[in-house]
Amino acid sequence: MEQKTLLRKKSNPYIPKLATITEITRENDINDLKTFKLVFNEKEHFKNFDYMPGQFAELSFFGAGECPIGIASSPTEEGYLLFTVKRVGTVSTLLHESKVGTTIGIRGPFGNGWPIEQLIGYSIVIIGGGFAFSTLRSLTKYILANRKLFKAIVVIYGARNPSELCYKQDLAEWEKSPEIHLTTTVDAGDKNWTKKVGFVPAVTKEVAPTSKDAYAIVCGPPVMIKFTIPVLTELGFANDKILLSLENRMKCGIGKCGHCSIGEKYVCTDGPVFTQEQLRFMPKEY
Amino acid sequence: MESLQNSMREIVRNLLTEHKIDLAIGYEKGTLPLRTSPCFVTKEGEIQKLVWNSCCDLDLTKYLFKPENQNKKIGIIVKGCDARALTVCIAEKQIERNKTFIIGMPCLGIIDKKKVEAAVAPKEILEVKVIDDQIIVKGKDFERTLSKKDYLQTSCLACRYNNPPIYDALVGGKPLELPSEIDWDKIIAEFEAKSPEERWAYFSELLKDCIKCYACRNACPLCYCKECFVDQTQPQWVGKTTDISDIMFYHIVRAFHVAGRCTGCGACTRACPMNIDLRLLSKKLEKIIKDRYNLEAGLNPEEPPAMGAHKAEDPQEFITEGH
Amino acid sequence: MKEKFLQKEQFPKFINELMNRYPVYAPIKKNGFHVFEKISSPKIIDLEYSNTKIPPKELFFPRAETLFSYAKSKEGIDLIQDSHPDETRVILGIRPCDVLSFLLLDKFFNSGKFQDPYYQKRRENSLIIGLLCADPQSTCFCTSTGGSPFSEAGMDISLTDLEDKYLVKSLNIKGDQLLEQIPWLGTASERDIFDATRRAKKALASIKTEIPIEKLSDKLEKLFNNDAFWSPFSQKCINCGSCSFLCPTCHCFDVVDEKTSTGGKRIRLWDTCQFTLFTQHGSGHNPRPTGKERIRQRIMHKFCYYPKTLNEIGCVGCGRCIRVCSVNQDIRSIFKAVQEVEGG
Amino acid sequence: MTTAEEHPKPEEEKTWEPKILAFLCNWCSYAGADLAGISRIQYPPNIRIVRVPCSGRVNPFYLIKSLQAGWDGVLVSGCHPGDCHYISGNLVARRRFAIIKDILEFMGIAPGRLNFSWVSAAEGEKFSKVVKEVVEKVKKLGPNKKLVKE
Repeated sequence: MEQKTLLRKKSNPYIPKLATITEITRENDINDLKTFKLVFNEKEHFKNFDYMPGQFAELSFFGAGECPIGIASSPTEEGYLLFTVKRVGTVSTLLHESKVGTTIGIRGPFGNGWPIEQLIGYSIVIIGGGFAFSTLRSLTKYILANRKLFKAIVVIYGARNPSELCYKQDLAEWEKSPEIHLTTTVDAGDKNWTKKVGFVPAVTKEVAPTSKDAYAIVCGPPVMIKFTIPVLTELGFANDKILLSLENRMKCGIGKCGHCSIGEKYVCTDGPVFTQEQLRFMPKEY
Repeated sequence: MESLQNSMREIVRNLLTEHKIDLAIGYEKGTLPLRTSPCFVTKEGEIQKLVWNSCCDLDLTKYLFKPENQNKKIGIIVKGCDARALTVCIAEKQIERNKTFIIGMPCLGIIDKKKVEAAVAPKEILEVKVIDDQIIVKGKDFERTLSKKDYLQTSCLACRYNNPPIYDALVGGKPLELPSEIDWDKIIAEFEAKSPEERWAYFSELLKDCIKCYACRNACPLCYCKECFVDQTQPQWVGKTTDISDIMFYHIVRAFHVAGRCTGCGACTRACPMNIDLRLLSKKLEKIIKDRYNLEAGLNPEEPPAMGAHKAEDPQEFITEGH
Repeated sequence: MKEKFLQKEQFPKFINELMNRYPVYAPIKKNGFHVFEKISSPKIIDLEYSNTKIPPKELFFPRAETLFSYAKSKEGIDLIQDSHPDETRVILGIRPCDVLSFLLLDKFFNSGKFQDPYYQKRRENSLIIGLLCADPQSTCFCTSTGGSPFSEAGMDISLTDLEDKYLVKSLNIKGDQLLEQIPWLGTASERDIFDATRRAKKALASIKTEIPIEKLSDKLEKLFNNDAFWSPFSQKCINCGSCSFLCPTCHCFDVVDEKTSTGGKRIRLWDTCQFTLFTQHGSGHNPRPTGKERIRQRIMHKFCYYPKTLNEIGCVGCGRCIRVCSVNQDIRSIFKAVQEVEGG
Repeated sequence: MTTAEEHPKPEEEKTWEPKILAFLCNWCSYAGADLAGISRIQYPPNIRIVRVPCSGRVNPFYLIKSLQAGWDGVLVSGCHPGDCHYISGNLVARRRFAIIKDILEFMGIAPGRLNFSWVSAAEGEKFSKVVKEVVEKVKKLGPNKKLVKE
């Protein structure tokens, strides 16, 4: 009776698709941040994995479990997915210890993602801190690939020190690009650092992006968000023009397990992107 | 009972009005027959809520660990068993003796609601009166009188400390006669005479209903760890599944963690929604500690717990010599 | 045609006929309480019961369930899904409140962007023979949550205990088809139906708890940040999981991987919002750090968030949480307090 | 104390060899095992060694987890009383071991699955004898079936 059948492409949202790590990029000096390039074992899974910037996926390390990770690649980068993972828990530690060629599982894409359609025709101010920049990288890449649809693009990206800034290659490109106004800042520089030193909220104030026809998109550690929001308000951003991405403990990713609930919302299906306006009416359980 | 209840309330009243305590933790009438519920009294006007009867089964020591009760001077109502658990917590430096005012109650045994419920099942109990040695149980279309001594908690039947070993005030004042005893040594010896297979089968059968709600842990006055081994994830020692092996793992480690500390108050058994009774194991633990190290938990707040101490001459008959 | 009767002495025969065709799950008494189990003989069924200890949600959403297994091979990893048995099963003797909990769980598991294939499959494969409730307990409050001791919603067939016999009522086509297979059942008389109606009225009248549920959701929402309101309840609670584990409508789960030398499996297990770990982030930050937030979550989820998202109260009024709580935290006291706050 | 049920079936008996996990204190028993090796003293190859800084480092979890993972027996070995590098780690270990052993045996784990010994760095000969004794004991008991997670 308990016949075992090999999985077909039946759409069971709990079953991951197999993928292989094809490249691992070390992102920082202390080596607790790595970007993994993943390729589905069956090419057709890319077709079914139709995602937008800001969405996340559940990465499986078989035998240890899953963890939700924001997708760092942009849908415009085809043939692979990027995930930047910080070594924190069991699964992320095992991912960090894996080598190129390791098989892992991917479920997704999950979550609402950044509301691209809503952003069309607006200026975009992207403010990120630390490794939370991952889905912002995806967004920036995506916007640059569809540059004509948007007005000014301002990116403010801060980290504790120069080594903690992720995606250095992309940053170097953006720095040269006339399409985008990038400001990088660090809390503490080193002897090679010639750019800004200062916290993100202060730098945002200094850069003072216009709030006219603009959306601010903020992703970073809670303390950065706490102090950046008032700056944005001061610059004239209305609460419904400030977008944030939440993180909560998550298991299923599909709104069933209950872990990530905040009030009647589930971060995994109703979020992770919320406007500051929405958050004002939600319990502070994140 | 009534006079005990009155003296208890009087003591609490004095403590509160003289500002010797900020909070008194006792019992209030439950919403169901045979139940009482913890009661938190901070004002004189609430003292009438405090009750004392033979259904005051909870071990209130647990509440001293609640975050909201830190840094408060607390008066706590304890029975003999509760006081022993409290003594262990004091000996382990988890509760500050000088911030705790211990109001000891003389205990004549607590009624086991599960036993009474089972006696009239499947009928529902709607009203219970306890008059002296009798429990009068009423339901929709029945009334039965039960003899209290047949429906006491199993832990009470073997209780040797029905007066608290430590207290700041003792209600009633004089020691009570001990209730009838269960001979646990005999029960343990009989169990040990069985084969390992039979014993393993007994525990497997007993534990297979465990739903891992951890009520036993959460009700235990000695399970005060900020992070329980169950919740540790790196590494995760205890499998979380309902596989019997994982269930056993949890209960074995929990037993180990309360070895030499467990006072047999029965809080775990009472809290278990699945009626799992692991008392045989906890009594065996008590016996192991007594036999090996001649220690008994919860009698002396100055004495370090058995597992926190060692002696050069500790028995070691189990050593493999390699002959 | 649809209303039949079954003499109690023929009950074993009835069950045997069912068992010849389907696996049958029914309440049996074990260790002093009742549970639903697959039965091996009609003799072990015990319908003289108020309700089971473990709610029958377990039949659709088991305590532990393998989502899939995997095997390691030279080529990498093979995923294997254990196929669930396709055969139809009969679940007999469920109380109306618990059947209503299935309708609630249906709404949750089968709605939204994603559906739960495991739950769905089991639901599709089950025939529900309910047992109407002639003698509700003092802790029952199903009438306040949209149910009733004689509610037949969600059942395929209902049974009413009429002392010496059962009134057997088919409620839909699945029920009709099942009863057609047992042609020897007698047709119920007007008298039987009259008796059943009398019993229903009596049962209804015996439920004393009334919870004014209208506006409960709004009132709770306003009370969310009112610490003084929640603290008497959180003070008592020891944050064990018994109320939610034994709640017929609680459906949160944890997912864990189990490793063996050759592969492993991914399992989901019942979980509860009462545990610290339920919301704790990898960083150690906990959005619901103390018992106060956690007990509030349980109440809010059932009586505020549920009505908002699914337009239903997330409770069927079975009273299990009241009976099972070791510190006698009574959910009815919470309702009462909500009313009093507003009144005062 | 053991019953027939714990014995392996005759055909299994021929091929089955017990697997024993040994937690050896770095300062004594581990060196003792080393000495046994250097001195070419023979002992059964059934043990796998985990080096621990002190027998007091052996959390009872390790013992239960070993059985759960399918090891047929466990050995904990530390310095003789009075010789502990950390003064009294071995005495702490002794109490812990006694309790967990008593609990498990009470519950039905056969005596002989859990073993404890004192072996100093100079006792290569003794180490080999201890291992022989433990292996023989566990062999008699047969494969560990209890607590093993499938």
